Amino acid sequence: MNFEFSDETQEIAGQGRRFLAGKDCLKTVRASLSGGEGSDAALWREMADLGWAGAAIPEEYGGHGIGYEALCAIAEELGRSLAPVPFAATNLAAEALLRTGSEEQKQAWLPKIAAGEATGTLALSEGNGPISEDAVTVRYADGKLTGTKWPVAHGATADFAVVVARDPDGRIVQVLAELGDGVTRTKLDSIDASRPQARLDFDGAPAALLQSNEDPWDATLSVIDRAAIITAFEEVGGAQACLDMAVDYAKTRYAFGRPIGSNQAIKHKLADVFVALELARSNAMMGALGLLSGEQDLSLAAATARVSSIQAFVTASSENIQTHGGIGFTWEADPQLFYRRANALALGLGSQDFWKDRLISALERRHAA
Amino acid sequence: MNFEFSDETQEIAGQGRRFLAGKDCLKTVRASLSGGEGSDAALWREMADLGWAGAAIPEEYGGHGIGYEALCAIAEELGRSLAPVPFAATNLAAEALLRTGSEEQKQAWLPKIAAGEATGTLALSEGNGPISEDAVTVRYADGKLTGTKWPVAHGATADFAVVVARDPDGRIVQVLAELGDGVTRTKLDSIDASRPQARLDFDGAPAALLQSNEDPWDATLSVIDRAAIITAFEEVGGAQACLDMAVDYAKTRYAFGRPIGSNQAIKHKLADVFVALELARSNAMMGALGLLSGEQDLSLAAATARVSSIQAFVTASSENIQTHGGIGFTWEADPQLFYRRANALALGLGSQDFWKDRLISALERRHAA
Amino acid sequence: MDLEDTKEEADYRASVRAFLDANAEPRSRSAAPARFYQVNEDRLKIAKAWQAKKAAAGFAGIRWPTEWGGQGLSAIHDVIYQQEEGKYAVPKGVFEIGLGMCIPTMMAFASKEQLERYTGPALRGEEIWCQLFSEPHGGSDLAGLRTRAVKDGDDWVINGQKIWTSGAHLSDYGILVTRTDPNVPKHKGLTMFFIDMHAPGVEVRPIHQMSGASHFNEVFFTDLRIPDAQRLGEVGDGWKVALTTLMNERLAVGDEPRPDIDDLFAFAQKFERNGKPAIKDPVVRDRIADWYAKSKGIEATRYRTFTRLSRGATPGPEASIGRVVNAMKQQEMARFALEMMGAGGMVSDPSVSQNGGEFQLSLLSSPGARIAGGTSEILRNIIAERVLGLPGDVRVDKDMAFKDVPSGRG
Amino acid sequence: MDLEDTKEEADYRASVRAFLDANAEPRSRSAAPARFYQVNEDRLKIAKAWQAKKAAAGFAGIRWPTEWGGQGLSAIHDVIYQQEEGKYAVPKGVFEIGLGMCIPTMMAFASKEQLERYTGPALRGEEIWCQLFSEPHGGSDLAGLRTRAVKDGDDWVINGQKIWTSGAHLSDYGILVTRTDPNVPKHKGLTMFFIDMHAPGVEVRPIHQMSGASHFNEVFFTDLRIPDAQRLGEVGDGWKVALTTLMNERLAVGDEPRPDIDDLFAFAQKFERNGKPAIKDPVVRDRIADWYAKSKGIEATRYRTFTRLSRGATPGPEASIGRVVNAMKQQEMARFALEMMGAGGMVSDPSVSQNGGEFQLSLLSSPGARIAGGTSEILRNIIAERVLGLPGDVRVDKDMAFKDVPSGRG
Repeated sequence: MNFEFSDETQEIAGQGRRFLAGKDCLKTVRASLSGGEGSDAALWREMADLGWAGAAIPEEYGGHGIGYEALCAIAEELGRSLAPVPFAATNLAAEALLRTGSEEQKQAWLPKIAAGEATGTLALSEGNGPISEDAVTVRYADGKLTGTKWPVAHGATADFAVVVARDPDGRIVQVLAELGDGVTRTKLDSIDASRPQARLDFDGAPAALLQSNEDPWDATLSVIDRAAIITAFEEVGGAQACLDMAVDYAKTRYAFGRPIGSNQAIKHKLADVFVALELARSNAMMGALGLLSGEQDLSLAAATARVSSIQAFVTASSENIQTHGGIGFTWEADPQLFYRRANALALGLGSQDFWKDRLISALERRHAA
Repeated sequence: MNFEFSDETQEIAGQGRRFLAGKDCLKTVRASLSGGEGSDAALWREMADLGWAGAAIPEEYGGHGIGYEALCAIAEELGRSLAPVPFAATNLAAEALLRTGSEEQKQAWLPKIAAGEATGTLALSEGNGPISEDAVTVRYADGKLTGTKWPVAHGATADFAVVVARDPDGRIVQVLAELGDGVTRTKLDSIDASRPQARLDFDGAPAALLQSNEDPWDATLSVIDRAAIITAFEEVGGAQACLDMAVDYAKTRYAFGRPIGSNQAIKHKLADVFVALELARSNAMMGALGLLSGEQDLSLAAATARVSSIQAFVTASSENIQTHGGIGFTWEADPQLFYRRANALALGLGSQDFWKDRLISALERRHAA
Repeated sequence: MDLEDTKEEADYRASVRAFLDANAEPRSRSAAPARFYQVNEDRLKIAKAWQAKKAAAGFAGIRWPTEWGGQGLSAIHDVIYQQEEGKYAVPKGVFEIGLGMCIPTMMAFASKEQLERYTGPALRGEEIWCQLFSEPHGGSDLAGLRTRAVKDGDDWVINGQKIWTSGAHLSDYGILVTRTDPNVPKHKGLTMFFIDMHAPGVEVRPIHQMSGASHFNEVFFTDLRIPDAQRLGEVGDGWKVALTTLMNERLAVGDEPRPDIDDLFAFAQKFERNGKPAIKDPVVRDRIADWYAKSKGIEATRYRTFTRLSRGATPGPEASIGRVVNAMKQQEMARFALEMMGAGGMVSDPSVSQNGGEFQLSLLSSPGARIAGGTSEILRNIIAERVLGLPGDVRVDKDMAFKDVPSGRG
Repeated sequence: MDLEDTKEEADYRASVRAFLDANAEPRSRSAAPARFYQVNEDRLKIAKAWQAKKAAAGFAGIRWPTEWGGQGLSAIHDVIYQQEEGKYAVPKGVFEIGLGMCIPTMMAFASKEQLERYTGPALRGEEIWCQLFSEPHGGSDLAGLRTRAVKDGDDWVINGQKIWTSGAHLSDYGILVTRTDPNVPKHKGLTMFFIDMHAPGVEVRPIHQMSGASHFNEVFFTDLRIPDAQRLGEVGDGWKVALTTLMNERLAVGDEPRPDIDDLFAFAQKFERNGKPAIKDPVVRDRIADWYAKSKGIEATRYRTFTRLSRGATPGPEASIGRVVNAMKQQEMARFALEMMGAGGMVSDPSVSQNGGEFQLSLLSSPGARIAGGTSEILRNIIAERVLGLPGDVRVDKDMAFKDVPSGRG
C-alpha cells in the first residue's frame, strides 16, 4: 500500500510552500477586492520559471512533464496560499489542447503556456445554470465564432480560449480562439476578484476546430473531470489553511480566562472540519490515482472528489470566520478571502448538484455494466 | 393577539396529563414489543368516558363537541405519555365519516366511536411508496371490495375502515367497510408495536360508498391534512417529553465530577432540540388555527406543521438516546420507546418527501392565485 | 385562539395607522428599509425630522414614563407601532439604541437634572446615543473588558477601546462601561458612565465588513476626562447597570433578513434551468420546504411572544430562537441560490447577475449574522442555561482578580 | 502512488489466501458475517475450531512475539490477514478482544509463569478473555470507576459492577480494573487484575439492546476473592495499565455497518415509486451522492492509514474519523430508506417489508453505534485534542480525592 505522494512530489510541494510563503499572496488578493488587478501576472511568470505552468505538459511541447502527481501537489499549495494566478483556467485549456489539439495547435500554444508567456481558459458557460449540452448556443461557422460566453475565468487577460460551441448542424464542437479581433471582453464583478471573471462577446471572431476521435461534448466533460480533481487539491489546500488558522486562533484567543478552543462548541466544530477535510483529501487522492493510472472515464472519482472538496472548503472557510468571531467578518482580516475563494471554486466548475448527478450517473453505468 | 390555547383547553390538557400520568403507558408500550397487545383497549374506553374519543364529534352524533382546540391539546398529552390507543386512526376515520358519510352512516358509527365502543381506521396505503392516487388498486364494485391494503393502523382490531378504492370506471371512491366477513386481517410487525399495523385482504367484503360533493381523492387528502395537524400535536408532545427527559438526565448524571449537562456538546444539542420543538409547536398551532377557522384548504398549514413536527420529534427522540449514552439504547430504558413512536409517526401519514412536495404545491397555487 | 388584536390594541393600531397614513408613504416589498449604516448627512436630517414628528404626535418613547415625555404604554403597543411603521417608507435604525437602551438606563441611574437635560432632545431626535460595551479583547466575554477609568480628583480619566459600536459615528452621547478596579473578580470591578461623544479624547473609526458594509465602529479613548457626575450607579456596580441596559434589548418584530424565503421561492419560480423553472426540481422543492417550515415557525413563534406581551408578560430568552435559526438559514439559502445558478452564481455584477446580485451579497453578509450581537454558540448557551436550566459552563475566572485572569496573546 | 502491496506484503497475502482457500468457503456479499452476540453453543464450537486451525497454520497472534506462539509480524500483516479473512464465511468476533487487548496487557505486566499458562490456550481458542473496564456510573468518564478492591491478607476482595462487557458470557478470564484507593485523585487510585470469570462472586447478565440484540453484558462482583498474584502492574498503577490495553484497540479494516451505501444504492435502483426507480428521483440522487462521497472518503482514508502501517508507523487517533461519520450516516441512511417507503416503511415484518427489514433494523441499531465504544462527542473531543492540539476540557475533578468528586444522583 503506497497511497501517499512520493518523496519527490513532497519535495516539490515543500519548495512550493516556501516559495509562496514569501509572496504574501493574501495582500494581492485583498487588493483585488478594491479594484486591484486580481490575477498577479508577475507571480505567474515566476511560477512558470519553477516549472509549475508546464507541470503536466510533456517535454516535447516545452513542458516539464513532471506529471499529474506534482500538479496535484502544486494545486494544494496554491490553494493553501490563495495564490491569485490563472493556474486552474490555464491548466484546463492546456488539458483540452493536449487531448484534442492538432500537432500544430499544440506546438503553437503549449510551449508558451509552459514558459508562462501565454495563458488560456475554457469558455463553456453561457450565463446561469448547470453545465449542460443544451445550454450551448454560441455558433461556430466558417471559421468564425458568434455569441456570448460568461463567466469565463481570467477571460479578460487570457491569450486564447477553448470555446465550446455549435456548428451549423447544431453539433457541439470545441474550437480554439485567440482572444483578439472580434472578441469584446468585459470584466465582471464576482465573489472572488482574485480569480477574475469576464464576459466574452464573439462577433465573428476567428477560431479553429479542435479535432478528436471523441465526441466533443464527452471530451469537454472529460477535461472538466480532470480539472475537478486538480481543483479538489486546491480546495483541500485552502481548507487546510482555514483549519490551521482557526485552530491557531482558538488556542491563543482567550475568553472567560481560558482559550476559546477549550470550549466544546469550538472543539467539536473544528473536529468536524477536520473530518470533512480528511475525507476530501482522501477522495482527492483517489482522483489523483485515477489521473496517474491514465483511466479514460474518471467521472466517478472526479465527482466524488469534487463533492467532498467543495463541502470541505466551504465548511472550513465558513467555520473559520465563525471561530474568529467579530474580527472574522471584517474586511481587513484574512478569513473572508478564503471564504470568497471557497465559494467561487465551489461554483466555477459546476456546482454540487451537477456533480452529484454525475456521480450517480457514473454509479448507474457501473452497475449496468 | 391571542395565540395560545384557551384556559378551558389548558384545563382539559392538565386533566389529561394527570390522568395519563397515573396510567403508566410506557409499561404497556414496552410490553407490546414482546408480543403484548399493543393497543390498550381498556385505557381507550376510559379515555372515551373522559370525552376524548368524541372530542371533535358533534353532540348530535353522540360526541362531546368540545372541538378541535381540545382535540389538539389532548393529542399533545397522548404524545407526551406515549399512550397506546387507537386515537389517531379512529379520529381519521371519524373525520372522514363526518365529511363524506351519509346521515345514516354517521348515526351508525359516530356515537359508538364517541362512547369508545367502536374504533375505526383509514385504509389507504397499498404497500411501500408515497401517498398517491395512482397507487390505489383495491377495487370496489357491486358493493364489494377486493384487494389488499397495508399497512393499516390498528387494522387488526378496528371495527370499520374508510377504504380508498377504485370503482369499475377506475375512479377513486371512498367506501365504508365493516371489518368482518370477507376481510382477512394479518397483524404486521412494525417499528412501533404500540400502534400496531395490519394487512387487510378484502375478498369481496361488503362496503358502502361514502358520498360527497368533493372529489373523493381531494376529500381523502383533506382528511389527511386535518390528521396531520392533530398528529403534529402528538409529535410536539412526544418531543417535549424527550427533551424533558434528556434535560433531567443531563442535570443529574455526573461525569468528570460535574453534570454532563454542563458540557457544551450536550447543552447545544439540547438547545437545538428546543429550537426545533418550539418551531414545531408554533407551526402546529398555526395549523390548529386553520382547523378552528374552518378553512377548506389546509394543505399549506398542514404540510408546514407536519414537516416541522416530524423533524422535531425524530430529532428529540434520537438526541434523547444520545444524551443518555449507553443506558439510552437499552431495551429497558424509556428513550427507545419514544424513538420508535417518533419514527412511526414520521411515516404513518406519509413521509416528509410527500409533505414537502405538498407544501411547495400549495405555495405555487397561492402564488398563481 | 386567534391572531386578532384586543379591542384596546385594535384602537391603538388604528391611531398608529392614521398617523402614518397622514405622514408617510407605504413601502413596497421590493424596497428594503433604509439601514443605519447607510445613513449619510442628508438621510440623517430626514431621520431626525421623522423622529421629531413622531415625538410631536405621541409615537416616540412609547414605553417611556409620561414624566419624561413618553407614552407610558406597554411592550405590545411598541410592537404594534413597529409592525405598522414597517409598512411605510420611513427611516429606521438611528434612534433605537438610544431610546430603547441608553435612556432607560439613564432613567434608572441618572439624576433628575440630567434626565431633564437629556430625555427631551433624545426623544425628539435632536441628540443620538450609542452604547459602548464590547471590546476587542472581550469577544463573547462581555465582562472581560479592559477600558480603564481612573479617578483623578472629581474626574475620571478614561483610556481604552470599544468595538462593534453601532451608530457611534452619528452619536452625540454614549453610555460607557469601564474597569475601575482590576484587583477584584471581573464582574465586580466595573463602573458605568455616560459620555459626550464629541469630547476631546474620543475617536470613532468605522469597521469595514467583508460584505462591504460598515454597520459598526471602533471607538478609542485617550485620556478622556469626565466628571464623576456622569457616573451611572455606584463605583463597582457597572455590571449591574449594564444588565439593566441589556434587558432592554429590542424585540424583533418581524422581517427576516432579506433575501428571505419568499425571495428565494420567487427566484426559484422565475429562474429556469434544464428547460423548466427551478422550483420544479424535487431537490429545490425539498430544500425550500425545509426553510419555509423554519421561517413560518419563527413567524408563528413571534405571535406566541406577542401573545405573552399582550397579556403583560415579559418575553424570555426564547426570543433567541429566531436569531439562531435565521443566521444559518440565510447563509444556506444564499449558497443554495448560487448553486442553482452554477458557474454564473459567482458573478455579482449587476449587469448580468440574477436578482441584482442580492444572493451574492447575502453570501457575504450572512457570516456576520451568525456572529454580530451574540454568536450562535452564545445564543445556544443562553437557551440551554436560561430556558432549559442546564448548568453554566465551568468558570475558571470566577473568583480571580481580573488582572490575574489568563488572557493569552492579547 | 498506488494501492498495491509491497513485494513482501503480496507474498504474505498470497500465503493467507492459500490457507483460506484450503480451509474455508468464500462469503457472498449478501451474507453478513456471524457476529459475536449471535454466538450460541454450536457456533462457539465452530469458532473455537477455526481459531485452533488458524493457530496451527500460523495465522493467529500475528503481532504477538514468537516467544508466546505469535508470528512476530507487524500491523500491516494483521490488516492483510483480516482483509482476506473478511472474504470468507468464517466466524468472527469471539477472540479479538482477548488476543488483541487482554493478552498483550498480560504480556506487559504478568509473570513468565502466568504467560506460559495463559497465552497458548488463548491463541488456540481454548480459552476466551474479556475486558472489564466500563461501569454504570462512569460512562464516558472511564477512570471514574467505583468497583472496589480491598486487600485482605494476600488476597483482594472485589465488589462492584462492570457494564458493556463484550463477550463476558462466553469468557473464561477477564482483565479487571478496580479502585483500590478512593482517597487520591481518580487516576491514581486504580489497580488492574486478571480474574477467572467462572469464580464464585462473578455473575454475568446480558444487556438487551433496543434493536433486540445483546452485544454486551453487565458483570457483578460480590466478594470476589483473588490472590495478589493476579495483580497486573503496581497497586495504584491501574490507569497506566488500562492505557496499555486501550492502545491495542483494534483497527477497523473495512466493512461499514450494513446496510451500507451499496445496499442503499441497490435498494434505490430496485425500489420503484411514482412509476420509476427511486434512484431517478433527484432528491434520492442528491442524498446518495452525499453519503457515497463520505463512504468512499472513509475507505480512501483507510488506505492512507494502511500506507502508514505499511511504512511501520502507528496509526493515530484519526482512525476515529470513520466512526464519527459512519454512525450518523447509518442512522440517516436508514431513516431515508424508510422515508422512501412511506407508510410501508414502518413495517419490519419480513413477510412484506422491503429488503427483509434490514433498514428497519438499522434504524434501531444505529443509535447504539453513535454511543458504543465512545460517543461521537467523545470522539470529537479526541480529534480536537489529540489531532488538532486544542486544549482539554476544564477538569474540575483533577486534583480532588476520588471520594470527594461530585457524582450527582448515582
